[in-house]
Amino acid sequence: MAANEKTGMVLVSHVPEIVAGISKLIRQVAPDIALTTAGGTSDGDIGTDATHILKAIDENAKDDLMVFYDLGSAKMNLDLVKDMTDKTLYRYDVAFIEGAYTAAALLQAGVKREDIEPQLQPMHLDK
Amino acid sequence: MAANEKTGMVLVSHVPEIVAGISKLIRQVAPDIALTTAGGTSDGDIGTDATHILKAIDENAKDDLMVFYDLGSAKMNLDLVKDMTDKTLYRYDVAFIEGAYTAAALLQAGVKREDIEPQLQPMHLDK
Amino acid sequence: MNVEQVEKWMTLYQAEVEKNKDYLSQLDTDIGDGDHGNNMARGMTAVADGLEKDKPADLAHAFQNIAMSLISKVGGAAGPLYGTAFLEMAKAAKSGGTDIPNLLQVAADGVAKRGGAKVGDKTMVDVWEPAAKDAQAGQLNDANIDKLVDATKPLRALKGRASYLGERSIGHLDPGAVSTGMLLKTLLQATA
Amino acid sequence: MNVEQVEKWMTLYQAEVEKNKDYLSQLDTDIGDGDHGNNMARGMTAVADGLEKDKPADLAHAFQNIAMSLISKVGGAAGPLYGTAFLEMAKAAKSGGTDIPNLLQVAADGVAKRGGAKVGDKTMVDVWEPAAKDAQAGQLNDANIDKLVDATKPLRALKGRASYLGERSIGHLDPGAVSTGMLLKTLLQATA
Ligand SMILES: Nc1ncnc2c1ncn2[C@@H]1O[C@H](COP(=O)(O)OP(=O)(O)O)[C@@H](O)[C@H]1O
Ligand SMILES: Nc1ncnc2c1ncn2[C@@H]1O[C@H](COP(=O)(O)OP(=O)(O)O)[C@@H](O)[C@H]1O
Ligand SMILES: [Mg+2]
Ligand SMILES: [Mg+2]
Ligand SMILES: [Mg+2]
Ligand SMILES: [Mg+2]
Repeated sequence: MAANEKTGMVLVSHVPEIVAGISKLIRQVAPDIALTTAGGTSDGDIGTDATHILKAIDENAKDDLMVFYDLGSAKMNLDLVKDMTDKTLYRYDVAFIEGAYTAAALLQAGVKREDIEPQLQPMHLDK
Repeated sequence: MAANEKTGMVLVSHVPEIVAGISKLIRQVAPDIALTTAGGTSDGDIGTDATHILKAIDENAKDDLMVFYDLGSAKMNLDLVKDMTDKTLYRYDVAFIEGAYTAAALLQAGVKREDIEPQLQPMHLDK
Repeated sequence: MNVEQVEKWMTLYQAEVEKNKDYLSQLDTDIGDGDHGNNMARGMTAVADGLEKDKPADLAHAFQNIAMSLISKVGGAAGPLYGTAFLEMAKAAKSGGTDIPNLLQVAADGVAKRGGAKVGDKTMVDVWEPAAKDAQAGQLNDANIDKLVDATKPLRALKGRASYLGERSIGHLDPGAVSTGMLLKTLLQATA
Repeated sequence: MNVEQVEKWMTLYQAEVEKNKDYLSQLDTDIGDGDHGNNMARGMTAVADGLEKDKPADLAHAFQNIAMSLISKVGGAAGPLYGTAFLEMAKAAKSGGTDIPNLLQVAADGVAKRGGAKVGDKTMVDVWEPAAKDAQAGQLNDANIDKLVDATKPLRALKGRASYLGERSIGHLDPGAVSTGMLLKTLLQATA
């Protein structure tokens, strides 16, 4: 099973440890996917900012990105960032860890983004 | 607003960084609640085990505990641990970070467990 | 509005935020994560630095400059919200719409769109939207601004961190509404 | 079954797991997190140490001792699952039900209950439950065990990590089914 070659993943959290930890969880089942993270602010504080998110987007090897996040301010920053990048961002308002884990396992199995999305549907949350 | 005096919270994850990070997120809004965690196995590897979970339960100052976890094996260990402790465990099959954050904010505001549960309902996931 | 007025506005607002930093963070402690004062102070320091470093040639550039500082330095929901407000004002200024009522209206609409909040959700939108209307009616003054800010107190939050508290959010001022009130009052002073 | 047989069983199983550690982890890499062989090897080392340290006086104590080692050392889903199997066998042994078909049935039921899985969900339950039935019918042998293990290959996983892969889990053996097959085969050897 070769990993999805088109689509990567970006994780955005208020806390650096959270994305570092989720990356470890994900790497166990998805060693080959393009995964980058923005945890905390650019200055390393708890919070999120567009600059830090943009960096994670730029660093990702793929142009087509599934994005998962923890709380609402990350969502607003993501929407803001959409206008600042040429990459295509797909933002999922779903359970953060569970959604990212599921998508990562499927990306690793070579599944297409469009075919992953139905599996994320039941994890929807108003964020 | 005084924090809930009866009920504490336990977080269980496969990865130490995940619970460390969620604790930081939670402590911002809930500095006074009884919060303990089991991240990874007793030996510090990625995974979960009943012994480590039992330790987090014992260390918690409260006897009435709301428990949140990441993946299914943690759930099985939690069920196993139920028979090994005198404390009362309430396990929530909900979005891990979002559910724990919500419950923590409400515990800090002094809300009772029974009144928190309806707010966790929409975050249910089959885990 | 002109560049000088904007610079004066930002200087006054920075001083106001600095003075009320702990108050804003305390309001946010009650129904949020307690960082709103620090977020705004950090953001306004960046705004001052940004305007210093890169003297804006015109109004659009001034707003753009401010927006980028807020977006990259506030570090909380207020960052993309205020950042969007200034981005929208930059766009309006570029197309010549530099009168205050028009600027406030595009800013208010930008904030509402960014956060998905409506008036009554107990957010800064509760101040932005009606204040823009007040400005159009020539009624934007300190008393009316205070009224809008105070009106967030009895509301139940439906957006942002305070919404997690459900009915426990009732009886507290919204921190972002308070900082928006300060922003509007210093705008009045700077353009008086 | 008696204590000596259990000790022999565990010695044989530990050797089998050790020999197949990489194979089990490879199976788990295909549809899981790749640790099943390591988990089982770590668990069985603990089981050997536990039986060494605290010589069990009777069958119930032997099972209890094994269960606690697995529960505290496997570090994956297999820990609570195999742990529960041995806890249930300990309970049965305590009340005198020491014949193998009965022990396997209580173990199988414990595993199914712990994981909430049914036969056909592509988990170790697919081996445990029918193997217990085979034992009752005097039909538990290597060939039948292999058949049960192999039957997990065409299935789509509905429980455990493999279930996240949906139809991509089809065409792979379930790692826990394979390690359960080994457990049952070494049981046959130890009690032959
Ligand atoms: N979705 C939203 N729409 C409009 N305003 C919002 C929204 N979410 C938060 N806010 C505003 O942001 C303020 C909090 O800002 P701040 O403390 O900087 O953010 P954070 O909650 O990320 O710490 C709130 O008081 C509210 O006015
Ligand atoms: N809910 C469940 N019910 C029954 N068996 C399960 C369940 N979840 C997982 N398993 C079994 O556990 C095996 C995986 O064990 P292991 O790799 O140790 O756990 P983990 O998935 O936590 O890494 C699977 O192959 C399957 O047989
Ligand atoms: Mg805040
Ligand atoms: Mg914050
Ligand atoms: Mg595994
Ligand atoms: Mg594992």
